[in-house]
Amino acid sequence: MLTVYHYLGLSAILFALGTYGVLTRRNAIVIFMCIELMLNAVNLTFISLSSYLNNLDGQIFVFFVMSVAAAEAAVGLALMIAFFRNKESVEVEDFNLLKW
Amino acid sequence: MELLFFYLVALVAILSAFMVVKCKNPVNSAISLVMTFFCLAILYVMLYAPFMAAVQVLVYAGAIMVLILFVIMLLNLGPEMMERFQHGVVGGAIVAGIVMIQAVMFVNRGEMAGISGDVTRDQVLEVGHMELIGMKLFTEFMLPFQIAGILLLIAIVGALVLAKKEV
Amino acid sequence: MTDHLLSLMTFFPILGMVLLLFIPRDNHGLLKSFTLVVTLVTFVISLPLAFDDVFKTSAAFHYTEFARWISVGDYFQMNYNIGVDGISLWLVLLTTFIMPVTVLSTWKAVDKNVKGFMALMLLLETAMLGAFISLDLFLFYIFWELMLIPMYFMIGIWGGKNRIYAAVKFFIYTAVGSLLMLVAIIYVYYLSLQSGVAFENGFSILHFYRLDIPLDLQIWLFLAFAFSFAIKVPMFPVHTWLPDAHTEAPTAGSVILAAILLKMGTYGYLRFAMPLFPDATFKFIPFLSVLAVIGIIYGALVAMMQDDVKKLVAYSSVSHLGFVMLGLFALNLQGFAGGMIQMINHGISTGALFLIVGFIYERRHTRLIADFGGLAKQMPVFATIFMIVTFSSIGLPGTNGFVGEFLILMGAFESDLRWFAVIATTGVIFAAVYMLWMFQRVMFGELKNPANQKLQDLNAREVALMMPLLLFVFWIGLYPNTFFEKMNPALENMVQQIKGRQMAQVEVVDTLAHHDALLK
Amino acid sequence: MYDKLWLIPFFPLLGSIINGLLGKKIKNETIIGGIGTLAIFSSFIVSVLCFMELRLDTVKSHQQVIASWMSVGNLQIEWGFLLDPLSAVMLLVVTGVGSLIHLYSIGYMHGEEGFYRYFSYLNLFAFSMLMLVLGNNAMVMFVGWEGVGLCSYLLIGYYFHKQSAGDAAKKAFVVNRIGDFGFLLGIFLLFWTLGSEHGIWTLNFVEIAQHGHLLGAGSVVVTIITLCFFLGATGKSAQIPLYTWLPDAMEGPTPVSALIHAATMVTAGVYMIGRMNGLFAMAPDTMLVIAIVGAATAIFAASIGLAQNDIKRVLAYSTVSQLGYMFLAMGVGAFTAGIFHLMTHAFFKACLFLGSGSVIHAMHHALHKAHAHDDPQDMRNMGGLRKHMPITFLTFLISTIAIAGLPGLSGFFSKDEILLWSLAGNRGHWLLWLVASLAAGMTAFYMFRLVFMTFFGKERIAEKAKSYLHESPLVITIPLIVLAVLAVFGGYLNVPAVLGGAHRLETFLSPVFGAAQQAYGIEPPHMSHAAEYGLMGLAVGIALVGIGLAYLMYVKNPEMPAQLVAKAQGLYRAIFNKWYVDEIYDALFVNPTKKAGTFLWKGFDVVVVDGIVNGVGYIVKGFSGALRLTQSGLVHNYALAMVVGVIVMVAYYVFG
Repeated sequence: MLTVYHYLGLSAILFALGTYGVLTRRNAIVIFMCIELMLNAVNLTFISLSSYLNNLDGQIFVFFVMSVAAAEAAVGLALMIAFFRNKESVEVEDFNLLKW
Repeated sequence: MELLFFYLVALVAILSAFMVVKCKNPVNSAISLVMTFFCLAILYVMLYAPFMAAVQVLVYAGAIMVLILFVIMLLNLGPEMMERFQHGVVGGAIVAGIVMIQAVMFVNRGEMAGISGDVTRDQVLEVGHMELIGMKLFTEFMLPFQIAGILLLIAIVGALVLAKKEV
Repeated sequence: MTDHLLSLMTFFPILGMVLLLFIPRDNHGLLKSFTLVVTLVTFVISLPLAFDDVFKTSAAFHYTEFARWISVGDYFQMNYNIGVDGISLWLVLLTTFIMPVTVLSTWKAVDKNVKGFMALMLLLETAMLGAFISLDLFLFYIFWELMLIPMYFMIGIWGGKNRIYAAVKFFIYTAVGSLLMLVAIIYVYYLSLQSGVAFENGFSILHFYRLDIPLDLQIWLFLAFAFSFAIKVPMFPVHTWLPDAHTEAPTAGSVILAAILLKMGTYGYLRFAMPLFPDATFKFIPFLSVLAVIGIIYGALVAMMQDDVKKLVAYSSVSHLGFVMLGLFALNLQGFAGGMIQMINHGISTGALFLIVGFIYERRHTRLIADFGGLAKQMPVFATIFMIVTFSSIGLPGTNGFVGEFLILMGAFESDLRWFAVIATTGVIFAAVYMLWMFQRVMFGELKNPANQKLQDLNAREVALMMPLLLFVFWIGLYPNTFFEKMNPALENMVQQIKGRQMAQVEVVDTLAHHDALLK
Repeated sequence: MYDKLWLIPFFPLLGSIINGLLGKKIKNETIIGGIGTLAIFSSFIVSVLCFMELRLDTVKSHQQVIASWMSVGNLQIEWGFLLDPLSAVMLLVVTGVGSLIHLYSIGYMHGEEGFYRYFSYLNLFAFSMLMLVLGNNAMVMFVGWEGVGLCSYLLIGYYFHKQSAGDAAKKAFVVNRIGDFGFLLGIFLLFWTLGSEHGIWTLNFVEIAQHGHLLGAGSVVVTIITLCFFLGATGKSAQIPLYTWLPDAMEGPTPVSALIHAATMVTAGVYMIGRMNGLFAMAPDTMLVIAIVGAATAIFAASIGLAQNDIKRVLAYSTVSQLGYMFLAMGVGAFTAGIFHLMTHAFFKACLFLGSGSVIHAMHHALHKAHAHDDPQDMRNMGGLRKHMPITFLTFLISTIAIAGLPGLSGFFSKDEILLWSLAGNRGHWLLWLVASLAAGMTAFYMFRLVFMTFFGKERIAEKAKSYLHESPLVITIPLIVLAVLAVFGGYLNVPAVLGGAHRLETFLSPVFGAAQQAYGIEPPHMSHAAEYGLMGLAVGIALVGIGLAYLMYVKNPEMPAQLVAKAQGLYRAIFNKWYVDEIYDALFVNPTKKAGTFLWKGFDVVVVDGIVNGVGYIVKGFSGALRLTQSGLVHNYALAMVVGVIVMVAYYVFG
């Protein structure tokens, strides 16, 4: 029998994979994609619980998460371009001006 | 049958997600991510949320991923950048593992205490998912909805300003 | 109209500020005149308060307004709860009165980013008025913090050479105190909920006044309030922000700082710290009175040796406010009335002194006493005005300073602070020493410095802005009853409130002791 | 007429305001001076009318309340005036002498820069002095008290471009403030004690006189109260230890010295004691202190006066000395004698100052014309002036005889009365008498030394200036003549019974002083007529010895002073340098205070308080300097920190 726990488990795995990516990758765009992955893992949790509880609120929330993700993508990628223009690189090690 | 199908889709999703993390070439990562998104869309359908699945495909797989791909292409990241594409693998794996274990334990120990609603799966099929979402979005969540619109507008303006040549 | 007089008065400057934003930034004349008009209108709006005879007989709050404002669930509520009584009345009027004068003084002094300066001035006026009329502690706190911001920028942007240091010092000093106060405010609210006051009343001080807080708690809460207000007053030894802030601030900033912001501290003691925690007040009065008296003498001695006129005036403020604090700690009508009138006096006299320093600074771009000398010959009108203000600051009978100091000392003498009063009276001598010595070095002697020989005497605008201040110097000096008759009922009530509570407390303790004895 | 009392201070105030505000526009010296003089003269007329009415009236105390001043709880203070014999006498002296000096000033200040300013201040002074005299409560008196201090400050500093004038003005005000400190404490203590212990919250003089006895004769509190008030009096009336400002105050224009620093303001202390005689009579200890201080001041100041060369300084020390006499009188309970001497002193000392002013005026004029730079006030530059200035000389001589106490002139009667009381009054003591008599001898000596050096002998003025010396104009000499006449006849107001007089002043003042004197056992001296005659003779003898010595040293044998000085170098230098009192005060009080101020500022404020404040800042800075190293700028580190944080938080919920 397919239960909500299956979905939650999958969500956990995807979230962990996203975390792993964020922590290990050097390319900012890939990190960005990993963040999207994490967001999607969370979305999956929302929708599965929403379906399980017969309550649409969770799905509405996903909707907003998506709009935030979209906004984030637009601004984040624009930042990436601006950064690349200055540094000829998108590696996060080069994003180190903001330090002591 | 349903369970089997779930496992299949889940396997694909996990594998493609792993590809996202592990591919040297960002383009490959992006394509893998699209795959993950599709898998999730399938799962949404299984969860009786067809509209969300559609939006998932449209927004994520469509809009966002295309944008990312465009940027990758635009920046034309050469292979020399992929030499050392990752670092701290072991540490990252450990931390991510802890996160996963914790999440699983959290789910196991926790109780379902959410507020149950009255939107049954039959109703979804009967009335239509889109209509239900729409009803909720334009009545109860009207204000957040508008704010989301403003957020997107600001994001557009922000992106324009940031990406302009001379800032 | 009168129902919302206070709100109108308080928020009119903000309205003006918003309109000000539409004036082109280069049109300095228009910006200044507009601000002047806004402050003048605010003053006119506040005038009905001065002529309202209700304060002569009633100690209660009038012109009250109430509106629910921020509520979180059923455990947090703060209200827009305002009103004036005989105590805040005069401070409100002092504020609305000083502001036009101050704006007028900026005519030539400020030419950098005039728009920003004027906007800050108006914002500051709203904040100050709001703080004086708040009957909700939380509302008070909001206005209290709001005052900090414009002042910080005024010092930091338009200040002198060392302005950043002064501004940061001012800000941090004050912020440290006010954060402690915030914690105490929240705790008092918690206590009021505990004791069954309905949460809808919010942080209403009228309800807080009736709380019966145990002494050990009172002590901590009082300390938090007292520390915060002591910094603002400023009392020795937390006064060192004042000389720096005053010296670096632009003239208008100094005037407002001296005339009104410092009064927040003393007003805070009178309105909040003492009546809210009367038992603790009694416990700490000896200690605080020592600080007040040290402040009087210390401020005077340090002022005496200053070589910068503005710094001298700043230290004299420490001395004068020591007097105010001593009056408040006397806990009787004379002391309170003296303290109140001295608050107004200090606003007028020291405000005028800062304006005067501003006048010569504008002309010579120096404030060092050594750079002057013999100005009386070159600037007779200035000399006359300066002299009147000097003597008002010294406390010559017939001018305002005397009435305040006399009543304060009289009040202190009639209370348990007799010896403090005796020591404080020597401050009267030192005041003459430092003020007259400064006056002599600046105004008397030969006109040696060639740069001083071409000094212009005051122009019509400058005389005009000093005139209202001089009027009040003599008014308060000769017929202070105008002010006393309206503040006395409220002050008397306040004395009763603080002292009455104390007596009740003693009674309870006594009966308990009696009870114990019976049991044995 | 009693309801017109307010007019008396009002006229000078009006004059002051008119001259102060419009004087610069008027410019015409005659009009400005006229306004000023007219103002005070109008007050004089009103005073005379009030006096006449009071003299015939059976009720001797009249109050007029103008308005309430401060009313705070039990403290109710009014702007009110009190007319009784004491204030009536003072009024006549102040307005009368004041009018003459105003008139004189028109001539003396002719051509000075800021002529209008001078008259404005002078009128303001008259106003304050009249408030002091007329005030019906201690507070209004205090207004006048400080007001005259202010005017004294303004007028001493009239030549403000001179450093010494500014210093002297400041010194006068500050020293007076020390006295005011005592006055204020006295007010507080009196008000509080009467109020809290006896329920009479008042500062009104009449009520104080009425209820003062409640404090208890000889009690500690009344002693302290009166001592506080007396401290105020020492400041204003230049007694030890606060006399040092008065000689310096001679930096002001000479008419100012005459009005403020001889005739009126400095006698305020005496008047104040007279006003509160009921309280003082109750405190014999205080009275003793007053008598001792008075006698000590009298001889101390006289000794300094012996060796001064500046004509005005001699007069200044003479004033201090004479004020000492008045305090001695008050101290031994001879209130009437004190007031009597106050009055006669006002006449002859004003005349002396104005005379010296006339001399200085002439000297200054002559030296100026001759382009000589000698000091016009130094008596060593004068000599033989009697030929050039006969009227000045004559009036000056009359006043000198009066102050020396030769029989027939006013000073004789008043001084004699004081000496009599100090020897034979029941609060007197023969030591006081001895000191006072010695001081009288010294007075005679230095006053005649002054006369001889100035008007007799050879003319020591620069040769070329001699021809410019001439008598002063009428506007100056008329006041001199009037004052000289008063100096002669003023004494006949209070001729003692032994000389066939009727003590008329004493009778007139008895409603004020009589009650207290009776109640607290202050008895007039009882002596046989023979003894009284003997005493008078002794006093006259002492004076004559002084005069003779002066004649011997400065007319007969002008080399003698130099020889004497050579013999007693140390003593002379000490006297010449005023016993180094100023230097001692500087070392004891002024410099330590300055040092304390500097230390508190640079040592405490900047180092300790700001050190702590800045120290906290540095500590925070140090910590943050260490902590900010964690801000590596590497995104991965931040991400890791975030994840670890999330792990910990979740762990808290899952396992906690």
